[in-house]
Amino acid sequence: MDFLNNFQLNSLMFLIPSLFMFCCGVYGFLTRRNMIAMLISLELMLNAVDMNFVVFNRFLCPAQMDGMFFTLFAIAIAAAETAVAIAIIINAYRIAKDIDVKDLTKMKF
Amino acid sequence: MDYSQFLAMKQEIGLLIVFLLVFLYDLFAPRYAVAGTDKKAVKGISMLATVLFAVFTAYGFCCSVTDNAQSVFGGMYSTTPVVATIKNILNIGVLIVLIQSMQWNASEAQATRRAEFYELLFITLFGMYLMISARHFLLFVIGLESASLPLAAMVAFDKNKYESHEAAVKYILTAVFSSAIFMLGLSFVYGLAGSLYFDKIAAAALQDSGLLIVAMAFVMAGIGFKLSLVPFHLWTADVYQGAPTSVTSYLSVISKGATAFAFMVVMVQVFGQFYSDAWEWMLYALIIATITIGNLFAIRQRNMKRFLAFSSVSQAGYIMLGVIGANEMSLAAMMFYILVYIFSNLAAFGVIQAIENKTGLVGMDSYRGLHKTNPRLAFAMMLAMFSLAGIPPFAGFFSKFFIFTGALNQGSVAMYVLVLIALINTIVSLYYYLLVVKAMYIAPEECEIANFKSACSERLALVVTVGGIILLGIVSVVYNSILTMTSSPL
Amino acid sequence: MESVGSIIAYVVVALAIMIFSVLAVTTRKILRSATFLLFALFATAAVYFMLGYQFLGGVQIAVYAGGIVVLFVFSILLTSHPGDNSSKLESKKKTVGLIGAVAMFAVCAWSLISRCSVIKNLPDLGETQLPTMKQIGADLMSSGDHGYLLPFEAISVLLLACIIGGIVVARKK
Amino acid sequence: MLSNILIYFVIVPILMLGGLALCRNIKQIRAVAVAGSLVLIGLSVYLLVEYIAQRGLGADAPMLFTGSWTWFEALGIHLAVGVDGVSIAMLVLTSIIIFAGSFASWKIDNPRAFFLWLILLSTGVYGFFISVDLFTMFMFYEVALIPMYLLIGVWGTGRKEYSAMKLTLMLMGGSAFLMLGLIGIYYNTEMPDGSHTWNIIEIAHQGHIDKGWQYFLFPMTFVGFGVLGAMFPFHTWSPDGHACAPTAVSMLHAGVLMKLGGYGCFRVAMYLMPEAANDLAWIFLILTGISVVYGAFSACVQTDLKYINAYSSVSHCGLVLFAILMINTTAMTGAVMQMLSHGLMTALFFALIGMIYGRTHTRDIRQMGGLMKIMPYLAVCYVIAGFASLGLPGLSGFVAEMTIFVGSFQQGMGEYLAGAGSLRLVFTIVACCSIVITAVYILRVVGKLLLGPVQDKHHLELTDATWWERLSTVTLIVSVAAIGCFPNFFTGLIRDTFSGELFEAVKLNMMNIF
Amino acid sequence: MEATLPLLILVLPLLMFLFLGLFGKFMSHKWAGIIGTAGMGVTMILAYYTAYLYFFSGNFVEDGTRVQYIVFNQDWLSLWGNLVIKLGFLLDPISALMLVVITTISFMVHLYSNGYMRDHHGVWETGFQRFYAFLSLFSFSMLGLVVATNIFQMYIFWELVGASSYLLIGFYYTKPSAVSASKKAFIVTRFADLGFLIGILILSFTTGTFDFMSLTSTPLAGVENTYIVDAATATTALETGAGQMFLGGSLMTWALVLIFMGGMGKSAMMPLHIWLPDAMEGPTPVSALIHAATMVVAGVYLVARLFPLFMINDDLGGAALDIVTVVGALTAFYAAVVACTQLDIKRVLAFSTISQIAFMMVSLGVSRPEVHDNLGYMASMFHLFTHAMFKALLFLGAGALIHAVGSNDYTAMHGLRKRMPITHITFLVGCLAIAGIIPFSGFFSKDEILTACFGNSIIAYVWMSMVAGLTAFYMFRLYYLIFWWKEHKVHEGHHAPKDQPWTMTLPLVILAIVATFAGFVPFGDLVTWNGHPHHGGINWMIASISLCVALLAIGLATIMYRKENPLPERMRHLFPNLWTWARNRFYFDELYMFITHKIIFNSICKPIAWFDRHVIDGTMDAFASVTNKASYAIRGLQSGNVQSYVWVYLIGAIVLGGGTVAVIFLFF
Repeated sequence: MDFLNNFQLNSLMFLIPSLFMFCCGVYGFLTRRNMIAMLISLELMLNAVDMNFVVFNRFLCPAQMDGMFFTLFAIAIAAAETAVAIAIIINAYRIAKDIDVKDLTKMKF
Repeated sequence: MDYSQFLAMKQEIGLLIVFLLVFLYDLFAPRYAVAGTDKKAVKGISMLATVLFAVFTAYGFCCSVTDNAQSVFGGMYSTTPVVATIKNILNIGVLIVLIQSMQWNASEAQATRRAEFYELLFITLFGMYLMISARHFLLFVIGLESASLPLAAMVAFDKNKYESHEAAVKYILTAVFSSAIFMLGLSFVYGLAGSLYFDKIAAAALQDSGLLIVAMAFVMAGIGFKLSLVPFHLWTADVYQGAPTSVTSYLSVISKGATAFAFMVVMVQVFGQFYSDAWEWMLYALIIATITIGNLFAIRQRNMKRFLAFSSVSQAGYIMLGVIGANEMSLAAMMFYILVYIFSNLAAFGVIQAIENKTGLVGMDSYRGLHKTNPRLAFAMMLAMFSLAGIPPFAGFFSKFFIFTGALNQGSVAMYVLVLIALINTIVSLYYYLLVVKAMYIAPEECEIANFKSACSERLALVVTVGGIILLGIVSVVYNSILTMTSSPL
Repeated sequence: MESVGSIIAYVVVALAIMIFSVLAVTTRKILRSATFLLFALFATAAVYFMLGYQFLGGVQIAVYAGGIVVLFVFSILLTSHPGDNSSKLESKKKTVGLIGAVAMFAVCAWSLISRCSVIKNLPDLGETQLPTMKQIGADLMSSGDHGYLLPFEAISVLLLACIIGGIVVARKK
Repeated sequence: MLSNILIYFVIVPILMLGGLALCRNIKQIRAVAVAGSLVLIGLSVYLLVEYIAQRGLGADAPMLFTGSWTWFEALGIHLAVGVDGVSIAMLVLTSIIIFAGSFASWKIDNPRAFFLWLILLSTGVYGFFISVDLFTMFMFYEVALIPMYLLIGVWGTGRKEYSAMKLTLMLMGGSAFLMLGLIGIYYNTEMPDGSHTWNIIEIAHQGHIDKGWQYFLFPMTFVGFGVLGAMFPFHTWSPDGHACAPTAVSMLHAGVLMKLGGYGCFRVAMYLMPEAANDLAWIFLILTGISVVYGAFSACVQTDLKYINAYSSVSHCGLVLFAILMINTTAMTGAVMQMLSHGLMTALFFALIGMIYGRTHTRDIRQMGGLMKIMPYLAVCYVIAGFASLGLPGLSGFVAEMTIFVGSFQQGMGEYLAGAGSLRLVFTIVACCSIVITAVYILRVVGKLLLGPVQDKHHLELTDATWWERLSTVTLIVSVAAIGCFPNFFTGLIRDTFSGELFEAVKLNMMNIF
Repeated sequence: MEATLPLLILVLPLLMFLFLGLFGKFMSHKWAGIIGTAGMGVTMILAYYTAYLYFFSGNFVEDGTRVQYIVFNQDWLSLWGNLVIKLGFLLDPISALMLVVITTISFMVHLYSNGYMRDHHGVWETGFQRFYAFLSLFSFSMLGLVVATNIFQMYIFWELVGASSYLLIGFYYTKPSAVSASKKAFIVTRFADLGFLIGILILSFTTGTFDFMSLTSTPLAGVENTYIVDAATATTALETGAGQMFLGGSLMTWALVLIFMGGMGKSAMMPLHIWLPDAMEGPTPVSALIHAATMVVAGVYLVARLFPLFMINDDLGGAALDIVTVVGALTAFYAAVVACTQLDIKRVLAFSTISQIAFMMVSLGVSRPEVHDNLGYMASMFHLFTHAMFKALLFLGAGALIHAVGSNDYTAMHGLRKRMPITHITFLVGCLAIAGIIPFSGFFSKDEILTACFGNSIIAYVWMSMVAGLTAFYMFRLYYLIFWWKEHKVHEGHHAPKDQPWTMTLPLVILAIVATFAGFVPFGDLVTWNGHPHHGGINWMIASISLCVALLAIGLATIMYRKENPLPERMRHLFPNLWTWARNRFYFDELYMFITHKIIFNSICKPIAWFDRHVIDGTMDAFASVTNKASYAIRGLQSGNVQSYVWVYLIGAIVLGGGTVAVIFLFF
């Protein structure tokens, strides 16, 4: 039980999962073809960032609450982003009758 | 709580008042006075917004003359003569954009969202103000998002055009992705420095580390996205092409100009201290890539808007030369460059818009022989191209020369190499700018664009921009006064 | 030394974050994807609670889980028919995505690990030092150092803009 | 500001631009062009007389009529003007060619636009020659370049789009190097008070440029200007560009614009960075030496009249740069004489080619012949131009070439006997050989084009020169002959520059290195 | 002496040129001819007067020496240091002599052309005014050349005579052969002038002066207006210059040889002679003036002008003078042999001219102070004088024949002695003079040349005597073929050949008289290398030998050519190769054709032009096409797919960050 006895939560233990989450988001964004799925991936990324801020705030500089407030605002921003993005995607869906990102490649080169 | 601190934000407050007036007019004026295509409706809202903004612009100039540097909200927001100047420069650009867009706004397609165009535009401008004045990353992010999210909606404004929606989707997806990356970088910075205030980060005396550089790279990527620096530029062409031309011109000059300044502030005030000049080397690589790749893409374009998109990518690289110089002189040169770039690019977009409104044509091939049918438009376009290419005696030459002079102030060999690469790239850019001139003046074919009389507003905008192109450089007062401003601290 | 409970809690939360993230981006059913996102968000909220930011955790659940995910679900239902599976991914695309994600992870993780100053144990704080609701409220309305009045006002403008933008885009006519 | 006569060299063309914009018909346009160019000739002659008078009264400043008005204060940029004999010679040359060019384009299409661009071009040229501030100089330099694109592209013939683009891009490529060089010069000047300056006179007198930097900046500026001076291997814009350009543009371009290159090479590159010039001269001596014979040999086998003349320009302008690199008073005086001579002579050539082309609609010498019989006036003028080109005494070419050869030979032989290498000597002799090759291609053209039986029966119906064509050519021929017959007047004017105080300072540097 | 008079000599022809050139076409042919001739007549009188003053007034003799006198000397172009090109008028024995010769022949030609330049019906040639203008231009240039005070002035007028020669050879510009002949003449002489120019450059470098009087260092004092030479300076300069070596020869030798190269070109010395026979495409009076009497002797004049330098060079062991001798001797023989086989009457005369000029060259080449006090120099000038007279006579006679018959080919002539008696007699006089039969002028001058040769070396003497014999032979071959043999029938509608109008016969008669008696001019008193009168009579021993040789040759010619007989044919079969080679002028033209066309045009010019178009221009175009290709190649970056955009973005950010980290950690 030494391991358990010496176990201490450190920042890396939270940073790595959050980073993992971010990278999952990246993967999803790069591979999903459904635009809403891409948005979902983006939410993962933003969420990971929020978590980063909180973790840094709590572990490294708990005296001030910059990180927490950033996260607070970032959540609001994320909501706004999602709203606008979904509006645009639904709009595009109305025009293209499709939600596959692959079909949105009329303009290129 | 000291609400009097809001009084320091004269320009933001003024802008919000303009926004609110338009908003309220939109809300409470009778529907027929805003929507529809009859003259009154068309004129009402556009004139109101434009005139109000013109008044506001004038007011902004008055502020900048009288105001001193001020830092409020615990150092979160700061305004200085330099900052006021760049805001004024942006205001001028926005005013021209507004005048140019009047004709488009009068069109039937715009009937139901005339006011929203102005409202969104003012809010994005507000966001840019915040970006420029922010001295705390939270405010900066809010500004950045305000400057880009409503823009996505504006890009999608053209209901009837498929490209508009495709562009909007591309824009919003990449923009959010970019802001995620940007905020990840910020989180690392926060983790290292423990604060989000610019001055505190700079004062944190951080140890050199890979994390810091990676964070810097992400921050650069996030801002570079809005500036369309290569390789963060790929959205640019599609969005510029798809968006309504008024929005494109707004994106290409105002958004770019504001971000360039903000970028400079972030780099100089926050990262300037770290690693002595790591950020300069990163920017160095970005500049070379931006100028070169932007040029290479621009060569092949046949759509005027797409063509100008790549041209503006390459121009962003030149603007960045002012950042990398990192001294007063290059700061002034950069601001001057932005001003001149606003005029030159808006002249080009003014012509494109005039023609597009009339005929719907945006292909370079449609411009063949334009000087026979519409000599004045062709002439304005040619001057714009010359100015963008940096041909004297037009303003573009001066701005380019000054920005190179500023960049070389350091005197390091690397800078000479960079400027040489940039200069060689001006040859390539000259080539494609001349392609437009060639199409208009040299191509022997009959022009598919018949002679037409452009609207008053369009002509007014063109006169202003062409006047600017001719005079801005020669009349040295402009540059000299900008330089006077920049000799005070940021 | 941590209590066994907190260790278990940590392990569960960390695993949940990772597993649900992976599932959210790999499942072929879009609605499930949204659900896994919801779980991942809950796990994140759990982290916030663990670290003592109850208010933030509450906001996370309310805004994300209650607002955004519902928005997703609505839009999914609007744009796709239930039971639709997204087609299987081409391996090339998968590889490209993996390269991007792994590179990102490698670079960031390496720089995090190599930077010792970021790796710190949880500082032991008294109850008083954790942000209370009151303090949060005061800071939000403060205009001084570390006061967030200005961002608070600014984001209101942003939200207004997004409302206008969303309406303009989504409006039929 | 307006009390300085030099400013009027820029103001008058700008007024002309305004006048052209107001013109209603072709007659008014012609009137503006002719009146303006007459005023310019008058101004140049007045300036010449005044200059000589002032020198006669003992004015010994390196430049006279100087004036300097702050423009961009923080960057130290001034609108600084001043002239010495060389600039005056160039101004006179420009005025004459613009005058002749106006008449040569009497019947051009769309005259308003044509003259607008032409005058803009000449504004640039005048501005360049009067400036002593590197920035303004460079600005005017580029002002002079860009109208070429439209002038060739719109009014040209043949592969005009390609040629116009090539010419513009290559010249602008040169000016890219130039811009870097000029900014570099600015930053490496060190005035007594520690500031930098763009002013040529000040740099030459006080702001000594660090030698290490000179090695970088000299090639930059020399190549930059050298491209316009058609230095091998950057000359290829010249044949295509000239071949496609309309008459007056070819005249102005070969006659004046290419001189900007030579003038710049000496006024900026050589003047400001004598040490590097001295050490690196060998590279450019080889290139320009090659230019001289290479252009001449290439001209021997061309069949298009304009190509022949363009290659001949490569050869002659190569000689200009070659002579400048000799770094001695005589050769450099010769270089300026060669600029004058080549400017007038080649303008005459291009005017005549344009006139012949306007009648026969071909420039291929294989399709023409016996024109002497059909259009004796033009043919005789052509022969005179040819004689000037191959250096017949009494015409300008001889004077210039002989001055150059004597100067170069003295320098080269002196160096050789002093054991300082035989490069200058060898290349002088190589350059001398060009007089034979020049004779070959000139006489080949004269023989095929003008003499012999009439090739094409249709040509028999063609008419001889009209009055405006005669006026244009006579102006040039008289100038060519004037230089050829009274060279001492011109060399005396020019020599001041190379033997004056400024040049002495430069030479002093040179001797130290030797 | 007033400067006005000599100045007029120069200016008058120039004015005539400008006047006739600019306004000629507004006046009638007749008046153009009259004005031109009158102008030249006045010039001639002025020249005579000047020469008279110089030789006989006694003003120009100091201590028994004829001085060099500079009438005026105007700065024209200042070059390096003291190197100034001046335009001036130098009066000394040889320039005075040349003034006389040039104006005389020129006047005769002007007069003669009034008749020659119209056809049998009296219709004037087109371009008659132009012809007179060019003649005046030539006269001006040639006069300027001979009175040059410095070598650069000489070079200037040297070029001008070349140009006027070009214009006159190409007078019939619609005739392709005339055009190419004129071109050839100009280019070959230009090539030679290149040598001349470099020679001048070397000479002026070593001596620091262009001035003849400084160069030749003949110090004279006391005479008003005389150029006072700093002999010491010049001599020092010469000696230092002579001592400096360059590529195996002293600078001075190089200079003199190169200058002589210029002379070779103008005077048609082998191997630069090829232009002269072709130059006969010009009108015959032009041949008489330029290509027989005046311009072609400019080379001889040049060597004579610089003769003191050559002497110094010889003293210092330089080879310049020997080179002159060898080139002259070879040319004399070569030309004489070729002349024996030519068909074209003017070509025979042309080769004869080459041969005779070579005589003068040899004469200068063998001239040494120790050999009869530079008799060769005097003989050379003497021969120049007499040759000018009799060769002009021969050419004008030939012109009359050609004009009468309408062909250059003497097979078309035959038996004209009765139909054209005046021409016959005068031509015969010319032949006798050139053959060196006593008492005709050629006898005296040729005798002195041979004496000079004899004094120098026996080989030169024998060689030149042989050439003299050949001269007599081919001249009489020509004479018999033209005037004897059986007359051709006159075809219907053709005019029978007859003597020409007085404008043409008068010059013949005058020149015949001069050619007969010119030998009695006391040349030794007038023209010598140092201005001292030269005393020495005819060397009768040598004179009688050469007379015998000449008579033998004439006899042989009489046997072979007096009547149509198979003898020439047999001779020809005796030496078939020699004959073919000689007939084809030893294939010099073909050799030059090969060099110019195959080597210079095809192997230098064309490759260079190709190189320019394809390599240099290709490189520039390659920049453009590479840019375009690169632009095309990277277009995939902008694939239109937002995911690929983001991927690029992501990788860009990672590389930017990770790359910088890697670079910093690895290298710093």
